Amino acid sequence: MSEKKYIDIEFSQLDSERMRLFMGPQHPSTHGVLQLEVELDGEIVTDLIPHIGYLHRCFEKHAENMTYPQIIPYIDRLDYISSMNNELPYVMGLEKMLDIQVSEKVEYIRVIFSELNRIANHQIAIATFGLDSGAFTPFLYYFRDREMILTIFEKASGGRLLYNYFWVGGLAADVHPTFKEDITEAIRIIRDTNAEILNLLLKNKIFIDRTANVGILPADIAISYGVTGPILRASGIPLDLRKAEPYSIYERFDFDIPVGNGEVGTVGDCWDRNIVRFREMEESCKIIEQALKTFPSQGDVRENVPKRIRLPKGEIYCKAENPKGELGFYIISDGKDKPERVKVRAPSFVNLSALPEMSRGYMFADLVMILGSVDIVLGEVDR
Amino acid sequence: MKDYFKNVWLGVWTALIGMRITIDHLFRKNVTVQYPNVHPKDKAGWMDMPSNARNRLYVDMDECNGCNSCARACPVNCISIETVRSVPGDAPPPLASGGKRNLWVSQFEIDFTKCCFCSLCTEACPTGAIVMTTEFEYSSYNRYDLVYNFVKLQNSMSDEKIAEVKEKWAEHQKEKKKEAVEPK
Amino acid sequence: MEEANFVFNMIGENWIAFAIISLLPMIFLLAYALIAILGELKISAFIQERLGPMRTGPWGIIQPVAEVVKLLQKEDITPDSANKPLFNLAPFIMFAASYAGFAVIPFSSYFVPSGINLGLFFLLAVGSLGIIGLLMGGWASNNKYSLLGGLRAVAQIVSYEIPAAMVILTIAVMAGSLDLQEIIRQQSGWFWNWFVFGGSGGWIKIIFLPFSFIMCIIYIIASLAETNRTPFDIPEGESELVAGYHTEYSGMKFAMFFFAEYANMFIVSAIITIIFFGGWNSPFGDFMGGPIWGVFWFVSKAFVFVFLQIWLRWTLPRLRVDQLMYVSWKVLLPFSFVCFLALSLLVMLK
Amino acid sequence: MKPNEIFKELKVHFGEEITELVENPSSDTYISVKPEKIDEICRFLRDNDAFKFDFLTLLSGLDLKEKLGIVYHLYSMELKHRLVLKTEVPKDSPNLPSLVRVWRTADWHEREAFDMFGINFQGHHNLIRILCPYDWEGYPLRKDYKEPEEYHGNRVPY
Repeated sequence: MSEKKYIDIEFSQLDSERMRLFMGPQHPSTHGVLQLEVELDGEIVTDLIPHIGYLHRCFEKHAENMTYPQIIPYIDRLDYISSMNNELPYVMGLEKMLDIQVSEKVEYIRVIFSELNRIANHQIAIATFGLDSGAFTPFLYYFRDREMILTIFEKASGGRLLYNYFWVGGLAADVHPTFKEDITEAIRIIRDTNAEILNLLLKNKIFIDRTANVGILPADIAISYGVTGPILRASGIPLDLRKAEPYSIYERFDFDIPVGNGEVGTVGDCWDRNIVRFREMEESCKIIEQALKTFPSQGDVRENVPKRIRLPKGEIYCKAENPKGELGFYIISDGKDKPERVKVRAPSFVNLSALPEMSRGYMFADLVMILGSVDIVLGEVDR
Repeated sequence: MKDYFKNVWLGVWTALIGMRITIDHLFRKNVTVQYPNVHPKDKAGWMDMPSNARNRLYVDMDECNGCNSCARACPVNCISIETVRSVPGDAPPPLASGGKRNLWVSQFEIDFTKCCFCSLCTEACPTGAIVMTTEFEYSSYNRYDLVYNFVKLQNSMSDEKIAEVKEKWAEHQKEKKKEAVEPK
Repeated sequence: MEEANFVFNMIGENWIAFAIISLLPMIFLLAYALIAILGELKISAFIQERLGPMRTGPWGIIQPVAEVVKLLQKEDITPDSANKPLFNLAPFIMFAASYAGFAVIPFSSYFVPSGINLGLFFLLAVGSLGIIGLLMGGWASNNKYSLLGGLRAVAQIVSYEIPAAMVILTIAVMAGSLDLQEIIRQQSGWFWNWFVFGGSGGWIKIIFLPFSFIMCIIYIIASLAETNRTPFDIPEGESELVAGYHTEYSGMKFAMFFFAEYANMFIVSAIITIIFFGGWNSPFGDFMGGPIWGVFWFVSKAFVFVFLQIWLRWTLPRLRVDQLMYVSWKVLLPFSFVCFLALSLLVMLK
Repeated sequence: MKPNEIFKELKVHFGEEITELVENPSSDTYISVKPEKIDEICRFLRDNDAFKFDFLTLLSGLDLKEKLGIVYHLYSMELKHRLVLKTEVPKDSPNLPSLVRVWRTADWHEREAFDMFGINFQGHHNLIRILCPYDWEGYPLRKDYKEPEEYHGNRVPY
């Protein structure tokens, strides 16, 4: 265990009454309807109890009464800022069970769009994190860029936020003709902005002071909590399902897994989590560029879409590397056109469960930063 | 001691770097689109609304054959269709595209407060009667105004006509029953 | 020395003159607040590549008026369990404290509401009065967020008084006076006579120029903290404390807090202008000099610093409570001590 | 390591506790175990150098009509292999040992399984509802669950 920096003897010797502060569900920096019951000793967080479920929409119960294609719009709404990524493991799992081989073009579009959505997600994550730290301006720069990505998605799928684009066996529609040029332009602007944000926010001394050595999550505890995604990688463990168990066509592309190495503080602190996200955006750009180079423009994206989906009896756990971590669907089929059970392994849910461990002993203002660095979406936590 | 001065220097220097970036942006072109004045559908450019954008649904009642596929495909059950079967010899007019119709569609309601704009209904439709449009400005003060009955809206069947076909079908049923009970 | 007040010169020393004199800063303050609010909205918007308010009037220039009207119309809510007398009193104390500061601000060589010869001292004393309003508002709201905000505000402002006082002390030593008009007069001539460049004097001041420059930066930083602006806005710290000490305030009482914050911004900018940038002096010797131009120079110099505050706010993130204290006690204070010694040496050498 | 090898190894150590290895071409292979000593089995799987299952990916409850099922998806970060463990408890006494002391992530997963299925994880330090309100009645994901008419005066099916 690493040492907690801000519990000093002076503080613990002052015998003061503890204050119970209810933070949320309506609070500017709980990123949604999350309620945190915080026990404060002065400004030090001594205990923390998250109360979740304010956005519980019974996804798993709904899924039991839906046909397989009808579930996809609901899956979009789990983690509503990276919908493309959400759809990917679900359709891949069903394709595996149905033994459908999707065409090359579909795979390429899926990879490109997942990576674009990963960029969009990380942009929001860093932007809102900046907002939590009091820096308003990077937020709007990132949102300006995210609009471009959303426009590309809208041109392809028709939806701006919730796409229903990846279908079992293919895609809902073919990409628009200017697809390649749009993405090339978007990547150029994304890189420009990233260079600016690095200087404006991530390398700012005040920002480093606020985030370095704060909310440290050591690797062993991170594993024990089942944390995945950028948070786990920030703790120094290079686990990325795209490399560890390559799905789709990820093994064709050359990219690195950024890990936290404690450049300005300790491994696994808030700054590391952000820099990992930041560097992942660059890796995603690299993947997209490679994919665009070999992109097969011929082919029908809907040729393998089955008219009616009826799964064989059985069960499957399908997973993919979401921007927030490992998103898994445990689908059990009893041979009907509706699933027997769909259980979601929501990365935000698991990551949030490590929050009390991360934030105990830090200051109240740090709690906001730690929560921001976990990058939760309550739609996914509560399902 | 060295660290101390380095930190102080970094604090000032990175703040200055940030200030240079923001002052640079102060004189750049703004990206805001003045929405009601500049409509996304009119604005030709990078951020305009594509023609395949999924917004309010539209149903062409001249094309709808009342097959209920869209209602079954809908994940949120926002479409409710009522049909009346036609008696022999009194078939509804054929589809605008030429197909035959056997059902009078007496009610075609879409509840846009529920609609999730997933476009599954348009995929399920065999005749292409239900389509997504780019129309998105249809908010209203009363949520019952968002329940669209396309039969009424397009006046494809008047109330009298609905009553008439319903009566005809009921009579037809009665006759059938009679025939079934007392075969000649 | 002439009586530095044109109102007295015009209509003599009677109560009408006093009333006019005490109202003139108020009129200025109202006009300034509207400009500053619009400036904040527009500058933040342009920095973020937005347009800002565009609907009220051409380019949204009457947006601040609309906001004031909106705040006036809003229901004035007092929480049930708040301590009502204190809760209602707090915004008035806050505003009174910042308005009191205007009493000694010399807008021109011929206009200062109250030409006392302890101007600097008065500003320092009155500037600390606002804390009482903050703490009162935070505590009386009976809200945990407000309480935290109020306590943070007190700790912060009390701490930052000290480096600020050190800077002011240095100026007192350099000018040999606490009278603001006198301090400004000593900086007349070209801009290199300003105290930020070591004050008037021979070439020897080149050695001390860095020290006075650092002093100026120290005061700018400390003044940001005293007005609770980013990066020192932890009493409001909206990401953790919702709105800090004024969480429970609404309507006109909130407007008073808001107004007081903007008034404070002007006061600290005015102090920076007076003690470091030559007050109403023209930067170019006699070019555009004189009492009327003096108002122009004074106000435009002060506005540069108001702009600086707004600019910093939309650039930097917020510090944490302990880091804020660190900056005050371990960075600003030692630096100001060193600079104080160095500049005192300069005075001796001169 | 393949599931069948793990199955063999487990059979050696736990004998009767490990019931069967279910292999199905169209779905994932899983090992069926008895619920009584699930914590010991999991601890063994975590600590044994041949398995090193340090990562509980997913814990899900199931409704199997007569019984309730609990499925554990394990993953080894070092050896990069996965394993599915399945166990069943009767519906009227759904008790089994908690895994909180093996993997801390089991905390919230078990609370969710308790919330949705009413599975009682013995030894869990804080087994309360997590997604539903704390005073909700019934276990919503059971197949025989009936929606309540109202909750605190609000009609439930809107």
